[in-house]
Amino acid sequence: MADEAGTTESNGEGSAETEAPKTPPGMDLRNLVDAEFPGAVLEQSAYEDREDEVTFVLKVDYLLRVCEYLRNHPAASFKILTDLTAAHYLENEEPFQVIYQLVSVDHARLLRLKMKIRDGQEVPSVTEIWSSANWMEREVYDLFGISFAGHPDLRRILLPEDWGSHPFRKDYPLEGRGERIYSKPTRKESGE
Amino acid sequence: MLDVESSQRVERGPSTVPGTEDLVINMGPQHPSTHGVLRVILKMDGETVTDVDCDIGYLHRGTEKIGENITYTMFIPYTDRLDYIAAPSSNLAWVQTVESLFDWEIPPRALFIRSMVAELSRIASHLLWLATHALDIGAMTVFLWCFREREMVLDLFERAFGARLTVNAFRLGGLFQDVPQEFLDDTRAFIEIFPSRIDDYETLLTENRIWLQRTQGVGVISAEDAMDLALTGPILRSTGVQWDLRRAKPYAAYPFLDFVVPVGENGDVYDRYLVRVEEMRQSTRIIEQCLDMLPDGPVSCKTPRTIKPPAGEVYHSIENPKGEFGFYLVSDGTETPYRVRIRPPSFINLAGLKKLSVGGLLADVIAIIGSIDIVLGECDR
Amino acid sequence: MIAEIIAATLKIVLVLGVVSLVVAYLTYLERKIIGHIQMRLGPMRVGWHGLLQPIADGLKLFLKEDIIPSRADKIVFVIAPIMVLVPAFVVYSVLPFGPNFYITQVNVGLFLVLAVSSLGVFGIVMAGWASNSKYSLLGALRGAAQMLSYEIFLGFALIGPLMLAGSLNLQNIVQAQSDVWFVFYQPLAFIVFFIAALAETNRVPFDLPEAETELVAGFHTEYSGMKFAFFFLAEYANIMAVSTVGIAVFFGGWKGIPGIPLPGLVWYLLKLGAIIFVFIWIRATLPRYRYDQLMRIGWKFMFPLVIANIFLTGLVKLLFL
Amino acid sequence: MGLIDGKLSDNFLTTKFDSLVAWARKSSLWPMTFGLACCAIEMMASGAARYDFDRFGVIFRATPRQSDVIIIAGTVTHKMGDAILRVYNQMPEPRWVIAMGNCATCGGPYANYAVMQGVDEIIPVDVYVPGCPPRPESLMWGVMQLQKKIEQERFVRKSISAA
Amino acid sequence: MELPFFYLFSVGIIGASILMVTRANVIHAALLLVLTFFFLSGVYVLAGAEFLAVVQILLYAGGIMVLYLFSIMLMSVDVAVRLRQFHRQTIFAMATAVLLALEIWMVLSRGTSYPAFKSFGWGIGATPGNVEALGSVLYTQFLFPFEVASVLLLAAMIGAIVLAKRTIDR
Repeated sequence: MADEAGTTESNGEGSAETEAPKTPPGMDLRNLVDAEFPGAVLEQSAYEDREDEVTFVLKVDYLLRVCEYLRNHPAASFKILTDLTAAHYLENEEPFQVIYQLVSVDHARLLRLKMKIRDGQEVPSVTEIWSSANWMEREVYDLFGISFAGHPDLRRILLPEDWGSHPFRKDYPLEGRGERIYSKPTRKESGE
Repeated sequence: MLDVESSQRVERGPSTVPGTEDLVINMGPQHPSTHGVLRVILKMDGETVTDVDCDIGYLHRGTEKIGENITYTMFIPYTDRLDYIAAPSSNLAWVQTVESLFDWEIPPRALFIRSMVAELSRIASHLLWLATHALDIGAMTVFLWCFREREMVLDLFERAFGARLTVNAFRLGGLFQDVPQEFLDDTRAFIEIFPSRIDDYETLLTENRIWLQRTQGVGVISAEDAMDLALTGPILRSTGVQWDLRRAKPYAAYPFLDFVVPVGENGDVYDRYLVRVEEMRQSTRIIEQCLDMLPDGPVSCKTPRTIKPPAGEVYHSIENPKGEFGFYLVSDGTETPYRVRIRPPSFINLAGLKKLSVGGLLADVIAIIGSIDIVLGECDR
Repeated sequence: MIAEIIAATLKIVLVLGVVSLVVAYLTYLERKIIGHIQMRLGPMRVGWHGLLQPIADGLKLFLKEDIIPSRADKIVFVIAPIMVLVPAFVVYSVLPFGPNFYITQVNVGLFLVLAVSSLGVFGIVMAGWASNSKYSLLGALRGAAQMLSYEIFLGFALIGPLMLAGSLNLQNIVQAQSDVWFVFYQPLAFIVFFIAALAETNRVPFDLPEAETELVAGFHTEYSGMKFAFFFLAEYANIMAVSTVGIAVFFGGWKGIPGIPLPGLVWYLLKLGAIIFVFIWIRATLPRYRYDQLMRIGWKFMFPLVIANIFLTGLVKLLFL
Repeated sequence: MGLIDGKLSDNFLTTKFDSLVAWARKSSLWPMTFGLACCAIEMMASGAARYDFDRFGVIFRATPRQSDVIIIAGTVTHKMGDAILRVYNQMPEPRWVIAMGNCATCGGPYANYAVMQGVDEIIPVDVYVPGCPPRPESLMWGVMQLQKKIEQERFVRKSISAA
Repeated sequence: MELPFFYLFSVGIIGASILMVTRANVIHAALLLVLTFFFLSGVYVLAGAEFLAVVQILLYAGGIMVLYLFSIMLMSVDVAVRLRQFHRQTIFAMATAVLLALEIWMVLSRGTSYPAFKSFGWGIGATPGNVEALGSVLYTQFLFPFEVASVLLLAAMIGAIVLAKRTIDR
């Protein structure tokens, strides 16, 4: 399914390139990143060539450097990490995508960064760059089971500590009734 | 309520020497001023807060997962129950996100009604915020006055959409049906009364010495820190950053409307209060303009019977009363979304609580939680 | 001798009975007045206009299960509500309600009132500590600090009028105001007295020990049923007592405005009603102070004020009287 | 009072006493402020000026020790279940439960892994109030139903099944 | 009429004091101390010193003891309960007790004829509990000791503030 999504997107982009000579949106940022970190951006796309939907697929190794660069470079100035989430594409070779949604208040523009990772692969934490990533990475860890290396406090956030599984994976059933039988309250958090 | 460990000995550090150590206080998940089922664990030295940890998820209802299993239209009522205090705003975010996958032309009448209802919901939300915030600080009468006006807004919703709270206001492609003329008349009557009612609240609070002492200089955050924490909405604006998605990325009828984005200076609880009160006044202005400019015509464009958007992914966010409320939506070309991600303003704003409240007093934490204006439905999803 | 004892007992029973009933109806009055200020009706269904509401509340609380938390200090937990209620009622033994309507007269009357009412704080501290809950403990700590401090201002505020009256006997103080009420001679003292009275009785804006939105119910969080009713009764009994002291010292007690022939008791009740209305009105209007602000107001503003007031009164008395 | 609870037979005195007790209890129902989700907002509206629960003698208490009825207003998740049970156990007898809204009644629209399908899985419910969320009028109806139920309760008399 | 009350109060004082020193729980001990003050003020009332009785309750019970409780509550009572209560100071304690008993016996046997008592103006005794008389004696005959005590207390207060302030600044 995800492949479908991916291919249609890149197809759309490709057709736009061949039919019209205009540059695809986000080229300025792409050039900016490419100049500093060649090879960091694996793919570039935008839904229906919209300025606000520009998406870079990054190489995992480059994530921290690119993020810091995009945050501090005056031409980009993505001061806000407004959203951090993940998606699970069960059939893909790299089934998980971690998605970073950046906002630049100075330039009033959006940028989406994306990483494709294998199951069990660790992702570097961006909490050092944007504090807001703290809770959102915890949430992704909680619901998808993706670990973030270097996160200061990687615990479950929404589900109880003893849940044991990651419900937002596509192989997890929606109605999981009976999976977690109601148990007596645990008191480990009270320090007793 | 009683915290979960309420009948336990006061917790001490591992030391066996009698002395004054940090006191661990556990507020919630059912505490009168955590606004729902938030649990806050405070470490305190006397009355001073030294560490804050939030335990959320007590209202985690798996809405995103549900969204991946039902159709685009069926998901609209679930968005009501995210930010249930301003349900039409959540509806608007969802329908606009789905519509952005298509190239539909939404009729202008629908756009104006959407903006108008979204502003009404902003007023309803801010009223509830003001009511509970004032109640937390101990001003009881403001609570009941705000609810009086909130009831008027809810009556308007009921007149237009048939429900008070979870209104299910919009449909993909426009509205379900046109709003009745009485709704428009009543709205006009409401916005004529409402500014004077805001004055009433301000009489009780804005220059009240106790209110000033409780809110000024409390929970201060700088613009830089606020952006670092991705705080949005009135909290970000109270630090002086003029970032309002209605302006920055205009949607619905906002490009045609004239309004001011109020900003604060100090980024404290009091500035957040002022920003929100001013936003209520601006909302009144917007509604008035919408009523004046409301065009005639259809309220919905032609939409296919089954909504099957092309494959692709979009992120669309709007200015919810609480901050940036958005959806990241992946469509795989079928009738159900592949991935629905809700960008929750309360969740992300609440993450800033620690930064805002460490070093303050217990009573300050209460005021700060109130000033963040969280709603757990959308925080936990 | 025996006749005296019987008479005294009758007086005590009468005063206590009336006070308990009035106190119970104070809760009704509070709900009604706040209701109307907030544009609603308050109790309406239980009896005519909800008049039986306090009785239903009391009866229900009396029949409620009485929980003693398993980890509480049982003896102290049980004694605490009694320690709050008893001082609240003992105070009435020396308060003047009318020219001949009082239980007894003591020549250190006002002093006794202060001493006994200062004991109420023990109940709060004991309750908070014995409940073994953090909210209760914090409420108790706040209560102890607050009541201890404000007791001082309350006492000092009364010294000015006392210097004018030249007696500690409450009946004598009332008699001393035959011409002019002391509130006109001692406005500063009255303001401080009233603020301190609000704090002493844990009323808004100083209701920190039981701040509902911060500490759930403060020191009485763990109390249920009858024991909770004791705290509730004591709070309102204290309000009435402190109002009565205020009336006696600043508003001429049971003395009326000359020319209007009404019995002393009626005058007293009229003044009491007015003061209690202000108490409730304040509750409906003002937000709550923060703990450190409360202390700052007390020690940095009110304390110098009362000292200055005493000094001034002494000076005026020395020079002109 | 434990000595005579439910031991006496029906006669003029006991019936009058029981009805007095029932009157006191139904006239002074203090709910605990237990808002969980959307329904909590309607519950707050019920306490506010237009609907004014205080008319029935209903005032919200913050601590379970001093409340008679717990209104479960909103979705109960498994994570919250522990806390609800604890709060319920802290309430003194006699205590009642109102399940407000579809979520507390049966899970409502949230049939999934995180949500308990009705609060009656963990605590006994006296009155179910339907709606999503129920209007304040509905909640008021629920409180009145509970009052009717309390009217029929027996205090010192033997229960019907025992008699 | 007064005698039974006197015995009641005396037994109360002794009983509460013994209980107080034997309690392991500091809070209980503090509360028993308050009870002792109560009985003591009862004795004062019987002796005609109403003013003193009221002061006893107002200052000791209502003021100082609340502060005691306040500071005790901030500490770990649980730990203190487990500490060893009786120390090996029996001989020292016994000696002190004997000395004290001797002193009391001397006072009681000599009565008011003891020279030290003569220097006090016993004129107050004529009108027991009279605040005015107490005040005038305090501000005339005993003005100097009274002022010395005031200055001492002031110095102590300032010292306490300085000490507390230093720990905060640090």
